[in-house]
Amino acid sequence: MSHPALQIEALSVTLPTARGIVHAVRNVNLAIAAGEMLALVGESGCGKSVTAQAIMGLLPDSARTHAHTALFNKQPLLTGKYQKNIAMIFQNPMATFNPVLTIGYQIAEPLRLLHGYSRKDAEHETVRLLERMQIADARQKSLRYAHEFSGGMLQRAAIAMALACKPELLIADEPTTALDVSTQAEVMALLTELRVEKNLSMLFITHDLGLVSHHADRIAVMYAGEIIETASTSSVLDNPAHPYTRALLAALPIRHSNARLAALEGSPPDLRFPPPACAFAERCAKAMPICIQQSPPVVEQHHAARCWLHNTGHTHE
Amino acid sequence: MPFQAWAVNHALDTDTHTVQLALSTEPPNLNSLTSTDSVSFFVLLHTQEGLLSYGDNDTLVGGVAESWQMDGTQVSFTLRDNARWSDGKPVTAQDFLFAWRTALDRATASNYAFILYPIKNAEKVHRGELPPTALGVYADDDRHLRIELEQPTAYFLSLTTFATYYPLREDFYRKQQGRYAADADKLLYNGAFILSQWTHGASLVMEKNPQYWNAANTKLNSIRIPHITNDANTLFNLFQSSEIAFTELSRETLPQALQQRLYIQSFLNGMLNYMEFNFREESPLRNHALREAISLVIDRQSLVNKVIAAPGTRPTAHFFPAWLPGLAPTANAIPAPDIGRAITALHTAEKELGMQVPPLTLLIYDTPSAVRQAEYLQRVLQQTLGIQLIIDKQIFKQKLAKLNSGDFDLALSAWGPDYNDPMTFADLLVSSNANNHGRYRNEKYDNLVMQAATLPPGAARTDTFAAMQTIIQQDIAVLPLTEPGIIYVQNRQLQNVKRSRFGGDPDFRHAYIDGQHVP
Amino acid sequence: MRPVVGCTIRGTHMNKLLRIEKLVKHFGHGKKAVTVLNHVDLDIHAGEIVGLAGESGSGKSTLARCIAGLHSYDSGAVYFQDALLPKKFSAVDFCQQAKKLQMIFQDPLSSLNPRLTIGDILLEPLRLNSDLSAEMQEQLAIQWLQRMSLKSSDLSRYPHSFSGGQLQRIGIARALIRQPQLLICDEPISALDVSVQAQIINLLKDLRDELGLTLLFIGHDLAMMRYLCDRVAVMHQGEIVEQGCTTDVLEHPQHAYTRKLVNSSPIFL
Amino acid sequence: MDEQTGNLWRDVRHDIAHNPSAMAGFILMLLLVMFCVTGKYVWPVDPAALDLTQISQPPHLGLKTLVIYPHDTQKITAPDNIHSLQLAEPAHTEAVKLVWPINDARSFALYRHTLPPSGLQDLGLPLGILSPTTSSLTLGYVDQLLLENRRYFYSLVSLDNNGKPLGYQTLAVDVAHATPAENLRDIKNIAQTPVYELPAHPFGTDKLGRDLLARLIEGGRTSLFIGFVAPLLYVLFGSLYGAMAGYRGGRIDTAMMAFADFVIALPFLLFVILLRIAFGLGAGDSGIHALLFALLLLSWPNSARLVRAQVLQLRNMAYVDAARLQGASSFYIVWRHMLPNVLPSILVTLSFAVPAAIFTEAFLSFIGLGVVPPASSWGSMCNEGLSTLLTHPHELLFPAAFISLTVLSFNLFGDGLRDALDVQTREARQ
Amino acid sequence: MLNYTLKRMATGLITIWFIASATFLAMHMVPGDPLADDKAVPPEIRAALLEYYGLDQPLSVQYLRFFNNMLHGDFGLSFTQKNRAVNDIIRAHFPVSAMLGCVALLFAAGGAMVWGAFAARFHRRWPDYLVMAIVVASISVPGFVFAALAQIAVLHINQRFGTQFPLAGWGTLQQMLLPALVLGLGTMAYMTRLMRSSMLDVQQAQYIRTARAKGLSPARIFWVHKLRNAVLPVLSTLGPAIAAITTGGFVVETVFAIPGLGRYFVQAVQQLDYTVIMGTTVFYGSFLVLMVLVVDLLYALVDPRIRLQDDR
Repeated sequence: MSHPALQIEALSVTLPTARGIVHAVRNVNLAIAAGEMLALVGESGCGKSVTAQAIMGLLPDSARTHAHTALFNKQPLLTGKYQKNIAMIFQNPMATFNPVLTIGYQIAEPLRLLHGYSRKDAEHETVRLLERMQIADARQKSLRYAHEFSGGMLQRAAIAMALACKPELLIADEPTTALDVSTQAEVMALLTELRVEKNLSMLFITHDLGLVSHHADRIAVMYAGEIIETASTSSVLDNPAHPYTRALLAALPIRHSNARLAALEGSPPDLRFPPPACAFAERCAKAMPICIQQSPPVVEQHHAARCWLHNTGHTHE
Repeated sequence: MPFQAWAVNHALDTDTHTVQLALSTEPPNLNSLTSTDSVSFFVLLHTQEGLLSYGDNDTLVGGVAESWQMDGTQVSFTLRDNARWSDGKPVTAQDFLFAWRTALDRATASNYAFILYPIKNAEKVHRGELPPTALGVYADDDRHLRIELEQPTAYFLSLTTFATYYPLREDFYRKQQGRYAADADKLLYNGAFILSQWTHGASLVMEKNPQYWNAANTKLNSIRIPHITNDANTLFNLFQSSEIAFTELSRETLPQALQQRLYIQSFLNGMLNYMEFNFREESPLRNHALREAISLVIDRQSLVNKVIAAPGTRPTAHFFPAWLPGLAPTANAIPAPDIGRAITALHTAEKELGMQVPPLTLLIYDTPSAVRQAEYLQRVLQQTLGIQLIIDKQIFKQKLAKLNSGDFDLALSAWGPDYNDPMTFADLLVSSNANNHGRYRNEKYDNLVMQAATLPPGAARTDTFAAMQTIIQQDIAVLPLTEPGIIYVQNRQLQNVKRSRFGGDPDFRHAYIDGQHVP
Repeated sequence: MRPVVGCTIRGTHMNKLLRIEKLVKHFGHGKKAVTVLNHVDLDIHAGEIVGLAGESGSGKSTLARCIAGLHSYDSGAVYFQDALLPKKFSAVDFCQQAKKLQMIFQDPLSSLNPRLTIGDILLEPLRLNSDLSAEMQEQLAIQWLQRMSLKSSDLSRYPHSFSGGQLQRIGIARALIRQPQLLICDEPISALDVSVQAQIINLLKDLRDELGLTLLFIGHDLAMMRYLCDRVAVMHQGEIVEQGCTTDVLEHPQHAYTRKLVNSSPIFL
Repeated sequence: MDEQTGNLWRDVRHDIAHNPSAMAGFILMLLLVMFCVTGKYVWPVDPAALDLTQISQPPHLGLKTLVIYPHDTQKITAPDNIHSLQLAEPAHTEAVKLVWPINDARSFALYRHTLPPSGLQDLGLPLGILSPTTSSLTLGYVDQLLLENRRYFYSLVSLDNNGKPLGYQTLAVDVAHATPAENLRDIKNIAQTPVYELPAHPFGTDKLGRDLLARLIEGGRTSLFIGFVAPLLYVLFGSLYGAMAGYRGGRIDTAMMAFADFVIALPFLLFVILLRIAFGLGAGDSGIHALLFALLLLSWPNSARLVRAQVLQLRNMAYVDAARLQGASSFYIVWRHMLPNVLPSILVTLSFAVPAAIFTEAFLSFIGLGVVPPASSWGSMCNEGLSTLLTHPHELLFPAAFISLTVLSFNLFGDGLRDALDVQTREARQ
Repeated sequence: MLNYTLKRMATGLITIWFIASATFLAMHMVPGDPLADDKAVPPEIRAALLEYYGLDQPLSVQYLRFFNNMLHGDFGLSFTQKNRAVNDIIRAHFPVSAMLGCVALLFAAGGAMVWGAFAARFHRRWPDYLVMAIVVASISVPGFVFAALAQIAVLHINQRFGTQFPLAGWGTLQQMLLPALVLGLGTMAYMTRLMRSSMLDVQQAQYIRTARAKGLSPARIFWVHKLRNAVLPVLSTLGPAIAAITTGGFVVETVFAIPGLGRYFVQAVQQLDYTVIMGTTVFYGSFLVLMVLVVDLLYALVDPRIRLQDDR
């Protein structure tokens, strides 16, 4: 891997809530190279969105963020300032757009305010972006409001808006979850095209392993606020190192197999009181005594996993 | 919307001789033929003039008429040749004739048409039994007006000061097509002032009328009325803030006025407050003893000093207020309550009625003072006689409707004089008078009133009124309670504001601003 | 439409539990009327799991609600065990239907009244129509709760304190507590996490095996359908464009729409 | 509520108990209701009892008063050999008796001031013009007009034939509080006691010397009656109406809601006034019922609309479908599934409707259409007290404070109730 | 939109008909005699007056006649303000009420926006609690008490500092401020609450996060993205607020001696001035119906999500 564009080491985020302080992100390391797509996979509540928001600086003031290193293209992150070269798209495209402003206006906003476009140029560029997003009749559509768009079209407009920020890193927070299957595919295809075209780095957040299998370069699996496994997509899918990753894969209905799905029993730990050792130990079929005593080390290698089994050289069948 | 730059905080302006006042309501009706209320009378007093007018001490002085003569049923007036309308045309005898005929036209629907009844055939013309031309009024020429009366009427001259007797010019009246007096420009003036501005509900401006025959003696150049409100606190606040030069006080604002060393004056406004009894069939108050019992427990001193507690108000036991001319001077002794006699009377009443006294209804208006009086009476009757008094508080028109239909046992009422003669009160209790809401009926009394109407002023007439007074007291026809007085504050620089018991009040026609006086 | 051929129909008999014939349903009246179901024919055999695939707005939920009696329909007929079901259900019809057919819903939270405890929710079907004693009812509720891997103490808790998977299981328990023959599952897993989806799917499969349940499974995840369903019907714009054995339909889609659907599915491996 | 839903209410209770402001509101509410309901047993003073010796008395806990024994207040006996304006008897609040010699003046004008006069134009309140009638050498005047326990300055102006002032003299008089013996019931036991301590008026008295505390207790019953009964009835009616429209749906819904919209379009205050007089008042009618009826006729549509909108929403909830599939009747669904979900907003509406109704009543008192005596209300007491705001502020302060406290308590409680009934936030808080 | 407007206007007309009929009915239920006067009216005069006002006709004829006149925009002549047409009264005094109401509403809405946003900005900190305390305090004092207190306060300021701030009256801008403040206070308190909670909601919205992600400045986010959305719920209460302010003005109009229509209405009610009561009520009713329509249209302009169709 070349020198990473995004480099985050030991990121921790705590969020105060009415019920106590939640350790939402714990000691997370992330690295994305230029033009690379990293898929951050995990189930709801595992901290993947919080990670993204921390990078973007969108967490509420009450959140405490700490990182050993947080750089993007050598610029420091987590400064509380806006990251000009990072853009983000969100899960629910309907909520992404301000309902009372036109789509075009909102796309043009960063162009005009941050990149110094004149009103006319910004309009022009907006239409161009929308057209690039395969939105027919883009000039007309740019004058419409969010509620007049379909979900898929809106998500494409949201990508256009993100592109209007002229990012080098695009964070996509479950952008396809709310969409129908066929629309999902279209949006994914579009993102991949853009990535190649603009050499965009991409942090793609999802809970759907299947979705990223064709698109992501690498996968990072998150569980209970920690990244428990990082490797290239094929490596993770073909040879998952962490029991949790394997459980996730086993829960998917696999082609040509009528075997029973392997459901994962139990529930993730309460992040107000994160377990001191392996967070997955409680649900892990292969848990060893050491798993509940000591946190497993992570060795940075091509296939890293936060698991005693993996690092001690044990192999799984 | 007009935005005027009022000189808001100048109650008086010594340079322009302007005085600022407030009115309690918008003048509802400035058509002198149909006006009935005091606010309209106030404006009319300043802007119109009748044949005669009241001078100092309620003496009659010439208005439009420069001389007059009354001889039995014949009255004649000579009009001033310099009496003019505000458009410069002279006021003629024709104008009076037209006004009076119009007032007697049923289509005009003048409530006060009856005040013209002393004129020959007036009543018949009003009823439509005779043509308008039959009215006993003759305009011999522009300056001579001759009037024939139905019968000798001692107080006829004082009637001519009344608004219904004001002149009206036919051509102007007709030009307004039924909207006469609806606005400032829909009026013609022959008085000391003209109404130069009338923003409905908001403000009025009266300016000196240069055409007025006595303009030389009108000192004020304008009377401005920038505020119309009946909120006593607001009015007093406006006075304190020097926005107005004259306002009435209430018992609540008096202590502040004293504390601020304001110039306080008092005035007995000539009215009578009394309790009416229902004499209709079935009413327990037909019983004399019951009325007596009630009359004996009411302590007028407490009522005046503690309950009403409006300074200037006096207790009274007389039906005819003492200020009226032609009454024998008597001491107005206020009877102290006599509970013992009252209880005896109550027992008599119960024996005669053959039952316990049922709960009685006291009909009142919804004014705070009336409510307080009613609450006091309720408590007194309950405590002393064990009579339950039910207070029936009604808004203006609903109270009137109930009074007229006899839907009450007792009622608190007030009567104000229309002209300067005891007849204006005496008439009230005549059995045929519609204002006799209780339907009190005493033939002897009716006869006395008929006599007094035609008698010339003198001892005989005085005795007649004394006889009426005795009958009222004996019969307890009504129970006179108080003569309401008013106290008011006036800017110390403002001089010669006259208070008047009839027609318009207060009278600013001869008021002036004493610039020398240190405020 | 392709005839059903070469398909191993799982189930006890070849008898048709539910037969839908030429069902037509419009929304709205007059000019504004929209046809949501256009002459839909569908058979469901006892014991099988039939998948109903399609995009949102294709009419699959409406079809389910028509079968359940929650919607009336304009024309056509629905037979349950050869008995014609009324077009418009009354409360009495629902009572009779309750033991035959039940439904679970997409959003587990909104399908449980937030102001009722789990106990109230589970006991509702029994209280409404059961001659069991109160004690027996509670016993049954606890049994089902345990069957759904929940604790009996959960009976007094409110829906909001449960996770999505737990709520969906409660919904299933409510639907099954009176042992209906047909369970209509209206996208029961689309709102759930992957690992929880597996739990629910396994549960449904187990229940089918244990209770001989027949399932009509509505969804858009073709991979899961392939795994779960014996037969699949694909709906598009109010019509069933293709139906047949799952493998046949998904591996050799005939209709263009089915092909598009299959191609865009991120089928794993 | 029956035992199945008891849990919800238990939780709501728990929530409110742990919400200090809601709890404060609730306790305040209880106190106010207790004040009005049980107040008259704790403070058994007759609210209608007049005491004309204690008019507009500020709050006191026992006032020393001179006891005066039966005598004629009007009578003055004075020696003939006086030289200036002086008191004929010690002055007290029942009467100040003044006498003065008649010198060469034709008449006299008597004034009363609360400040030392500074000149002829500043003598204060004119009490009257008096002329000697008999040949007596002195003239007297009895002032009984609303005397307070304080110092007054009486000024006598001598006038000539033309009414022109010749000069004036001023007498400062300290007026002691006095009560006629016949007003004091237990006076026999303390016969001939010159000084007596009057019972306390902790909130002062009103313009007729009635105990303000007793009046507030009495008036609160009217205000709270209007405040509770009117909203309860119209919210109940509105909810039923709305629930029916929403549940039935279709044309019935359209027609019913169209009618509700008509009623909403009526200008509210104008119609309250119009209806209040349209229903008229019989003798002795306090006017509460006319007001109540007017409020009912005009206020129900808002809650009807609210409930209808919610019922329409709830009708589409999956749990309602689930219940229908179980064969639940319409009644069951409404009772079991809709009511508990609609009730919170009904309750919140109610908690805000209470102060609104109290305000409407107060407002009508302001324009003279309030309750008819002897009934009173906080609103009408406010209106009465308004005029003496600066001189006797207690007459406004206390009723206004009670209205404010009521409004405040319902607002606090209503807010707390809204939070407590909001299931999502409750779960989050727990 | 045009279709919708026309349809709404049609329902509006029916509503006005309903209001007019309800008023007619209520008014003729009122006991009392509109023609009675302090000094008794002789029966012949009374008959003439009855004929003049058409009160001698049966109720159904009066109703039809009233409607016929109303359709021609004529409410007849006042009973108490002799010779003055009800139309003139409305024309002269409604602008006053409307002007006062406008200023009050501006004051209320403007104040609410500032205070609501301010409180939301400092959510659960002392400025928030302070604003909310003021809000609760100002809705718990009856309007007439507040009006009287305000006037006295100004009087004392005038006396102490020699200022000449007007206490009452109508005509200048200065005279309008105090009454408008008093009149708008309750509405402002209510709207402030609403604004605060909607601002809190908006702050949570995804599109605000998007705007931040786009790198917009906080000021721009506030003015362009937050405010417009937060104002929407406040805007939807504008209809009822207009109703409350325009018809609730007579306390203020009485205390501050303002020649507004509200005062005429109360006077008319007490005088049983039938024509003025009818005219004012129908006029106010129509005005409110119109205002609600305008507010709805305005709302649709500001919020593109609202599609103006038959759905109510």
